[in-house]
Amino acid sequence: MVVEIAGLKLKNPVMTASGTFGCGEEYAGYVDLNRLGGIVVKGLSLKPRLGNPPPRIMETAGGMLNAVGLQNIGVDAFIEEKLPFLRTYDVAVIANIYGESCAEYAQVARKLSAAPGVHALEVNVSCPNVKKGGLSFGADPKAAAEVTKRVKAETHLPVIVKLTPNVTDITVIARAVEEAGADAVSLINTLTGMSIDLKTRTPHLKNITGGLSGPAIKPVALRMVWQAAQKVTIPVIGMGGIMTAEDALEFMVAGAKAVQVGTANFINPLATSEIVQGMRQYVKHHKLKNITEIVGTLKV
Amino acid sequence: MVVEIAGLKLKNPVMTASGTFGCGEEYAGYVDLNRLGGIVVKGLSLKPRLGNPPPRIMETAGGMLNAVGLQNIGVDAFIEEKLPFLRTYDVAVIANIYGESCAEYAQVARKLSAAPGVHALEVNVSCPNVKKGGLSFGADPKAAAEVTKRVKAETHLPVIVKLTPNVTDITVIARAVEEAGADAVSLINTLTGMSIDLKTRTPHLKNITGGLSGPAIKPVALRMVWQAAQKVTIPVIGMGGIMTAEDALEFMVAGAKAVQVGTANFINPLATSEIVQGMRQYVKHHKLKNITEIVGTLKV
Amino acid sequence: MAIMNKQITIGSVSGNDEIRPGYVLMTIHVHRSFPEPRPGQFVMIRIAGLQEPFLSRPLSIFSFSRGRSHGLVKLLYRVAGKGTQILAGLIRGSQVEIVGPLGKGYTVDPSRENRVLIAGGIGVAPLSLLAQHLCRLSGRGANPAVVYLGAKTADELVGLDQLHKYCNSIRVCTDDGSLGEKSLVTRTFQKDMKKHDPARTSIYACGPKPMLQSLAGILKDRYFCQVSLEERMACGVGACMGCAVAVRDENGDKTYRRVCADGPVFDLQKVIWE
Amino acid sequence: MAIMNKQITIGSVSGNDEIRPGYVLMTIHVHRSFPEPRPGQFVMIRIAGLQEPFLSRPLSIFSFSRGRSHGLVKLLYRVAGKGTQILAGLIRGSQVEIVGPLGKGYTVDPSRENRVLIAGGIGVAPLSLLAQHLCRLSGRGANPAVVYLGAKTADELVGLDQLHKYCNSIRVCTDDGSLGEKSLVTRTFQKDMKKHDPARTSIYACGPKPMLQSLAGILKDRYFCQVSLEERMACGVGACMGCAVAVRDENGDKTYRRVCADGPVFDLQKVIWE
Ligand SMILES: Cc1cc2nc3c(=O)[nH]c(=O)nc-3n(C[C@H](O)[C@H](O)[C@H](O)COP(=O)(O)OP(=O)(O)OC[C@H]3O[C@@H](n4cnc5c(N)ncnc54)[C@H](O)[C@@H]3O)c2cc1C
Ligand SMILES: Cc1cc2nc3c(=O)[nH]c(=O)nc-3n(C[C@H](O)[C@H](O)[C@H](O)COP(=O)(O)OP(=O)(O)OC[C@H]3O[C@@H](n4cnc5c(N)ncnc54)[C@H](O)[C@@H]3O)c2cc1C
Ligand SMILES: Cc1cc2nc3c(=O)[nH]c(=O)nc-3n(C[C@H](O)[C@H](O)[C@H](O)COP(=O)(O)O)c2cc1C
Ligand SMILES: Cc1cc2nc3c(=O)[nH]c(=O)nc-3n(C[C@H](O)[C@H](O)[C@H](O)COP(=O)(O)O)c2cc1C
Ligand code: FES
Ligand code: FES
Repeated sequence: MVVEIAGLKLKNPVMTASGTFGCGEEYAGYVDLNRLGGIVVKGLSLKPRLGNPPPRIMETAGGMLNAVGLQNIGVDAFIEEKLPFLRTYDVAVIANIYGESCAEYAQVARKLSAAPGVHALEVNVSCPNVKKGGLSFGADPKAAAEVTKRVKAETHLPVIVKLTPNVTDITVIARAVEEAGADAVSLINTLTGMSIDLKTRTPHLKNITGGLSGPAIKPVALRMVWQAAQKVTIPVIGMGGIMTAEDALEFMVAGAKAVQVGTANFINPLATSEIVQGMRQYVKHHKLKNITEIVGTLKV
Repeated sequence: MVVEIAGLKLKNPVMTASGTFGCGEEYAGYVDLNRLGGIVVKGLSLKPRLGNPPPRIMETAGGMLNAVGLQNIGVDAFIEEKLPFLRTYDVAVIANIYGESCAEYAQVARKLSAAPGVHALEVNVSCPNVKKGGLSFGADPKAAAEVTKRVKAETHLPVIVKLTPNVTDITVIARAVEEAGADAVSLINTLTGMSIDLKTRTPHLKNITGGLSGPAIKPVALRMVWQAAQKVTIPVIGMGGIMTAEDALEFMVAGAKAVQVGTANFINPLATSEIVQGMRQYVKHHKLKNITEIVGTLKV
Repeated sequence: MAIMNKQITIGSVSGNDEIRPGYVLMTIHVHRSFPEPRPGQFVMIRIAGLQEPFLSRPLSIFSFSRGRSHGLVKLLYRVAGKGTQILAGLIRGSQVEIVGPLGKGYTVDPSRENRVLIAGGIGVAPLSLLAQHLCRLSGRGANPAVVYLGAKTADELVGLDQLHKYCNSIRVCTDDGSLGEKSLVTRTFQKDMKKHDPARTSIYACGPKPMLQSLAGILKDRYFCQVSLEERMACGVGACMGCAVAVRDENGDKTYRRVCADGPVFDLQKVIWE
Repeated sequence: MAIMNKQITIGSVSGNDEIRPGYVLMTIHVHRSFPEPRPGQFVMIRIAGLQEPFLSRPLSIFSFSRGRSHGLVKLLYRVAGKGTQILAGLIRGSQVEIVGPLGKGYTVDPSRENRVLIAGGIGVAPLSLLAQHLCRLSGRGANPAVVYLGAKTADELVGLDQLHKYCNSIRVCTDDGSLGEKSLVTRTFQKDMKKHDPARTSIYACGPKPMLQSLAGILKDRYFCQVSLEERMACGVGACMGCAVAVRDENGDKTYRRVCADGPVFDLQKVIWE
């Protein structure tokens, strides 16, 4: 089930989604990390970030909102404290990075590129609190392309750009970052949503709005993956509400070369390994040479 | 619980959402239509429309996709065959209209304005199959404003413009149609999504993509209603996943002066009347003079 | 003004047994005021208080009886996917919400006394209620209908016991010959066709699309045949336009009808197979 | 490399009884290999095969016992909202999925022999297991802890029976005086405080935020008190950063800790009440 994403070999197409699997430690008791295609660690910034005040999460129908606010220990502490653990495994490690400016993205990318045991970078351009104006990097094709270029200039690692679904046409952004040199795109990040406590007439999340994830967003994610896959030639990594091997395979049929599993981990700590297993069964049952045979085979 | 939307008096803030309640007949056995705030009938076009080939709907987590394709009997047949039934009730009737061009929107509006028993128009500018390019009217502020102006010019009735959520910033469109003369905006229409049958590797919907509705989209809808309500001065009508009186009240707290109930009708034919009843209890319990007191009272 | 006479019924599951691998018979206690269903009508069923599965599922009424204290609705269903799987997991005492009976059902023309029921697989469900109904109409001891009952294998041939209560002329066949004749049910019927005088015969069919389609080819417009169709449904009451099926209208033009409200029973010759 | 020793447990509900209006005791049969929980630990529980409620719910382990053939996990919970409502609707025989025991739980310092348990409302749940544990540690007949148990009303005072099995020194109070002393549990404790030598005393508390906050004010930094906190949780295992609580770190600076993995038990004096 090996897949190659921009020169990066994954044992199988199943990765963990950033922010939902910590740095692997918390789930290592449940899942054999060596059996995963890749581990995308949680978003790393230049300096440690405290994150948003609680409450940070809220359940919704078929999903959840989160406004963790990228709480993380910072890129230096990650390299020192978390990477050694990940290096004890034979699994692709993808660092998800975030910056408040292009320069910060570049700095984080540089540091990680020098660290042994990081195999690719995933650039999160879908963050609400960035320097310029109201629009986030990810909603503006020019800004997204600019970030991509800056990160590419700092690293020899494959660069995956992670796109936001909160846009009118995701293919415009996907093409912009492809032209800027991205080696792959991953989508979707969370849909911006909100939840209200009627009793107190306050938002459930201290941050007011949060990111919607889980099966609720799967139809939107599938649609965007399908749209993007038709417009770019670089690999597309699909995610959004994947709970089962069937879900993952649907994303591949829509055009994703690999997938990421996020919120499902919370519902079922064994989700990733069950998905890998289910995919393996599918390959066997359909007598495929490689799972990649189904990528983009949707008949329309 | 009377609310006024652009001169249109509703007995209460609870309307049915277009396309989910037919022209009232199907639910009249379950719900006393006289107790509703308003009935938004299903989308009407100039000529009868056959609609899309089946399958047209698919269940998703906490929601559903539909690609009905605006099957309707056309505005003339509506006036002749459906309006007389609606006129036997004492309830606000809002005609949802759709055109393939600005001229068609105008024509449909003109016909309905001359028909006794239509109390307002809701202009659906979120349709995928329109004349101009790839972008629908609703995703382009200029086109949305143009449609609004043309419809306003044809009618004395209050004009509600119904917005699509498939945009980067819904407030831009909301302001554009406000400036063009809209008397109110209603949001959200469905999110574009997709669903795949893994066995056949075909989309579940013949139309490939469809509109996502139901509780799954409620967080996105609430967020957009809250955003729009802060940017326009005309009334905002909120919808998207409302299943209960609590849901409806949350939309009002977020800034909606009235609400529409869509997919919930399918799950529970009594949904609208239970929501009206629940609102009434809320008013009583909180000793409100009018339900409108809670509109836009979200503390952030 | 329409009369507000329609309700949602809360039922209590008193049995939910896998009678064959993948086939479940659910018995539901309902209030005794539950309206008498016409054969071919269906209910929209969901688990009370839950939104998973999100949409209610349409299931034909397989049998109905009314006692002193309550009514008994029986549904016979095949575990086809997620929704029916969750339904199949309900244990005794679980509460379900039912909307119905819905749809138009089969019509019985008294002048066509030769009644033929053709059922494929789980298509037996609505035809069982019809058999019960015809049995009642024609009085004790009479043979109200000739039944052709087919399925892929013996394991998937369900509903035979129930039918035997009402009919003694039942031709059974399976695709693999594991029970009855080894034949498609449409073929078995075809071989018998001459026995059925078109003018005196009313045919009632339900089954998978390919079976109905082949039946349409066999019957042409010589026989009057009512078929019960299936489509994915959201509302079940005719409001959402989700359950469209292509049929020919009075002028022979293609149009879409709602399986839930205009059907689920249609004149076979009017159906357009897309 | 971490040892893969963590599993998901499928349990069968053998009891789910409303012991008081709005308070439910759930008994779950689990495999006998279910790990021995430490007092203060919790489980993430969900209905097997369902995605509603979507997130699992954290519930403290109220009691645990291991028989020959199976283990028995008891959970005592208040119907607080939608999720617990659905749980409360489970009937005997329903299947649940459990992840746990999770979290760090209370630590018992053998040198502090005077143990004080302060519970407000449903906060009694984790303290019950602690009482059971202390009872076992201190041997038969001993009085392992002094308990202060408070609730709004007699109706909401739950868990007393269970506590009586392990402790004979229990002070009961209610806000409205409908049972025991009419007082807040923190006030009742405060009046007794002199009896408890700070150097020899270990305090264990669980209850609503205002209670814990007032307790923090009463105890200052003179007593060592472990509190069990609650926050909304998604993963329960430390991965999502959703269950943040503000605490002071070693340098006295504000930081966020995960209730699930760094807690749920924290040093009361370190907690920052935002
Ligand atoms: C009027 C009517 C009466 C019916 N009566 C019965 C009955 O008595 N017994 C019975 O077993 N089934 C009956 N069905 C079919 C039954 O509704 C579907 O099998 C069921 O809804 C599938 O739900 P699911 O979630 O288990 O499957 P899904 O996972 O939704 O789908 C599994 C498969 O079934 C197909 N399917 C889904 N929904 C329908 C549908 N509404 N109609 C046809 N195919 C569908 C899907 O395309 C897919 O191939 C009836 C359908 C209709 C419209
Ligand atoms: C470690 C831990 C152990 C717990 N042990 C118990 C227990 O033994 N018995 C018991 O009755 N409850 C316990 N709780 C609280 C319990 O988890 C919540 O009451 C429950 O999750 C609420 O779910 P709901 O859907 O019914 O309510 P919701 O509708 O989600 O919320 C109802 C109210 O409860 C609050 N709430 C929701 N989730 C939590 C939460 N995780 N913690 C605190 N408040 C919350 C909401 O803000 C709201 O005010 C524990 C919580 C934690 C974190
Ligand atoms: C709690 C939480 C934290 C997340 N943190 C990050 C993050 O740090 N960086 C990032 O790019 N995406 C982050 N995401 C988004 C996920 O990686 C993923 O794109 C999204 O959740 C959709 O996938 P899912 O539905 O499978 O969860 C986070 C999601 C959740 C639920
Ligand atoms: C089956 C179906 C048909 C719909 N048809 C229309 C339509 O004709 N015109 C329109 O403006 N919106 C239409 N909508 C959108 C709804 O009016 C509403 O905006 C959307 O479903 C979100 O609300 P809900 O989640 O409460 O359903 C339709 C929705 C559904 C589910
Ligand atoms: S299911 Fe809604 S119209 Fe038939
Ligand atoms: S609940 Fe996920 S970190 Fe605590």
